[in-house]
Amino acid sequence: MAALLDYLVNRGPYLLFVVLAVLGVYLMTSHRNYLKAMVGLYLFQASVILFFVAIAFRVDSSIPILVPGRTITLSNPLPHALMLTAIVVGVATLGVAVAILRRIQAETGSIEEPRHEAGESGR
Amino acid sequence: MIQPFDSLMLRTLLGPSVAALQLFALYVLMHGHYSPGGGFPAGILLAASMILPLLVKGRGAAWRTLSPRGAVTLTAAGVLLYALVGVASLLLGGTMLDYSWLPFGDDVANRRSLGILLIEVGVTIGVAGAMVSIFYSLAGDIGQEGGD
Amino acid sequence: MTSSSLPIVLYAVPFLAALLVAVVGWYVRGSARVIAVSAMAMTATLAAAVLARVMTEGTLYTPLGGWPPPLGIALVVDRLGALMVVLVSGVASLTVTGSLRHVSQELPGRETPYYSCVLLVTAGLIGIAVTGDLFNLFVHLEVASLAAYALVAAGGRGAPRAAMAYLIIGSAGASLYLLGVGFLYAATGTLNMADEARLVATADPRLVMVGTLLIVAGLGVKMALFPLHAWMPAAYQLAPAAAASFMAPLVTKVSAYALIRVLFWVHGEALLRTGGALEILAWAGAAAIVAGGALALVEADLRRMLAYSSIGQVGVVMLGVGLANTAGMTGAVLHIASDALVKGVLFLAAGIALLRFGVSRVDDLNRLRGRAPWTGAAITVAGLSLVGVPPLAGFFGKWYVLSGALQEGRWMFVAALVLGGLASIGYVFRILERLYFAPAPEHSPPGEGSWLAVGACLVLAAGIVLLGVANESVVSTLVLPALPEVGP
Amino acid sequence: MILYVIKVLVVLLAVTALAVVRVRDLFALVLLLSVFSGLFGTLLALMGAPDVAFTEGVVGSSVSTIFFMALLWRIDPLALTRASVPRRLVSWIPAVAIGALLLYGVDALPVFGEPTAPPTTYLSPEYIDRAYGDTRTPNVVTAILADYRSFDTLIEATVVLTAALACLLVLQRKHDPTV
Repeated sequence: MAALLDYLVNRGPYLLFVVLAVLGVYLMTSHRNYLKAMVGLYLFQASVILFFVAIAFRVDSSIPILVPGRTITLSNPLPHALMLTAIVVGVATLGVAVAILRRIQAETGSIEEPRHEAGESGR
Repeated sequence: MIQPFDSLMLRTLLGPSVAALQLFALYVLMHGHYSPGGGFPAGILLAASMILPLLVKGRGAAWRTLSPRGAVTLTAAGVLLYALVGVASLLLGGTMLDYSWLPFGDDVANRRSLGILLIEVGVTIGVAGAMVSIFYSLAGDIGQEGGD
Repeated sequence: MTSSSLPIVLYAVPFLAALLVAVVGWYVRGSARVIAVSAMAMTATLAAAVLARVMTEGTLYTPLGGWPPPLGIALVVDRLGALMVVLVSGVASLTVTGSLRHVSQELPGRETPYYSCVLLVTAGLIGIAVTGDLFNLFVHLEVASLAAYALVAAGGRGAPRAAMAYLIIGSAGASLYLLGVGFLYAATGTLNMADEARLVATADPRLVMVGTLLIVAGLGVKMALFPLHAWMPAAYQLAPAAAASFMAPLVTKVSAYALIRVLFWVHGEALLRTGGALEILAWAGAAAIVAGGALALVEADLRRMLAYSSIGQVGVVMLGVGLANTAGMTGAVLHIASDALVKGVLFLAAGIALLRFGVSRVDDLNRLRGRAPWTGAAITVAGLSLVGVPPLAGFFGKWYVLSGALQEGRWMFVAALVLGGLASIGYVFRILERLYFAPAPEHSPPGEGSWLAVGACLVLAAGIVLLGVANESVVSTLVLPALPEVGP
Repeated sequence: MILYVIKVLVVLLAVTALAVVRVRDLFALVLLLSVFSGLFGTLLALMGAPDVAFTEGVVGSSVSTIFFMALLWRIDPLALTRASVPRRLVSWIPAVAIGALLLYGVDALPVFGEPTAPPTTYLSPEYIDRAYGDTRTPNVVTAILADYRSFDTLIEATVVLTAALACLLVLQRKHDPTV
């Protein structure tokens, strides 16, 4: 029991990553409301960001900005740069989703999936 | 559709707030070399300074300054600036996006530093335009704009 | 390996054209379509030049930003990549040219964002084919996908919902891919594909395996591999006809190619066998062949039926990849090409049927009977290729995959291929029956669709015939040297 | 010390995420998301990623909150139809499958903060050593983002352009015949 607790505490951020990914995927698939599904996507993307930043972290280091005259190890900057890109991509996805949701809203007055599978009747 | 909320206080404070936001955006952009920041947050701040007039003065006034099409054109122009920096270094003899071939003085590292600033400016403009056009699409019916 | 800036020029043409359209398209009437078509033609020419260079000089290599990889990003075009860019740019330029009239009919006043998005999808797909960096592949994938979501959502009633489902599932797929790249990065510390291939043998096998499975799942979503295909039928049914005829042949195929590239170039076959990823792919492919065929058989809507058919054909490709022997891989590559051509013809023809004759259901195709002989001929060629009638291209793709399955003695896979073939006979003959044997109604409009659309259909159909007839020399000169090293 | 704060934040974030899943009022959902994003940004900053934290803060607690709120303007935030029970149960299958795969992978990772993992030993020191000499940019993340991997960033800016184009492509005019 103590060993398990120790394991959980020592891998905290990694486990949070798994929890966020599971909840994100569940929200995306289980809800008929598109807003809720988008929130699920946000949680999933947050889990990816957390994963990359967590593998870049070193206990003995500082933020990756060089300061003249200070010789301390820095945490790995590459995943940070990748995640900046990923966050922006996420925002752009949200932007497209918002434009599409506005039109769904204008057409149907709600932002939920229809009761029956769309498209059987065609255009 | 967003209705303008008319108030003396808002109208008076609009100008200074916009100026402060843009100044802060400029700071975040320029200081990206030294501290957290850079093109993307600066673009968001710049977009905020463009969205504020929409909220205070209403859609008509904001669209006269920057139409929905203008916002998309602005985005494309920002990305084009970035791409052209890359193409320029290709044409000047290097590979794509190799800033050391840009004609900015003798020191290679300084050339790269200026190249970074230039592309960050492109990102800022691009992100600002995109955020404004997404906000426009939320705030009103942009489909009603005139012909092509 | 030869260092060359040709690959980046190839990428830059559609990319810069997309930006140019977004800047000037609003202000100069008609400029969007002129820029788009000429950029497409230029891209196709450059792609042919890249293929020629790669054939004579071997793999082309472009470090970007002046930094040698793994520090920076490099484009790497090998033979298979060169084949892929030729396919993408060729099919894209034909379908875009062919659907010019459809766009002005379906999306009046929205041509500028439409063509800009089309060029961005093209640039993204080419980027996927030429990049040598795992994270860069993700960014290209997202450009292509985001523009694709927007193109689908531009359709009529119902399309925004289809696009929203596509967006949520597609973004989840992209995030899964990115997570897979994260695990590979955690195992090796690099993102460059060649570097990764070098380091992966000594890395922690469990991290590599989890990363691989996540990448398979992510790209599986993007290529609509059964059972991850839920986004696709509605998206291609409800998208504007022009957008569907441009996207349907290419988007799923390029994702399939990306998976081949990551699996075989980065991981190497030996590693894959132990991870079980290939076995999963083969079974998913076999299931996709049967399920796609069965769903297409009972579908009433023409474009939805074609989308289900695509799910089956992607299954054939993935079955070939999963077998991982020379015959299977040859079949997979050939089938990517042949199905891109076939779906190009069929979706363009579906666009003509919809916009010229008002036909969206298979049962109404008799309105075309006697009125559109050339469109009908193109549909016939593509349909017969889908069934697998020799000497058309579709026959050889399936034949190679089938012989790959026979070599391994995998009778379940052989049975799946046979069942899929029977289903395709069923649904293709449903189309042909309406087209040639059902009585035509009195009042349908006379005459063909726009000559551009019909011409593009016929050129693509000629491509199907040519690829089939010349298949032996295509395989020996282009495909076999391009294959990664696999078993016998 | 910093590890303790990280552990507390991890627990808080997990609780907030659970609340996000459970909540049925959409306004409350968006506000909770804003809270989540603020906590998440703090966690990222503590894990040595101020750049990511800054951007996440700007995006999560302002941009996406504003977008979601603007969407909620026009609809009833309480009109959330619940999916059927079978569908909710089935939805756990992919979630749990992915979770199991990730747990299996996470178990193979070195302990959190371990300085000998390949990502920390292979490329990272090289970037840190040469960034200032190469680019005169002390912020190594900016140097990587805008120079070493600037092609990524170019495409990233294009992704943003795609979002802007989508706004004009998706929303059609009132008199459009295809409506």
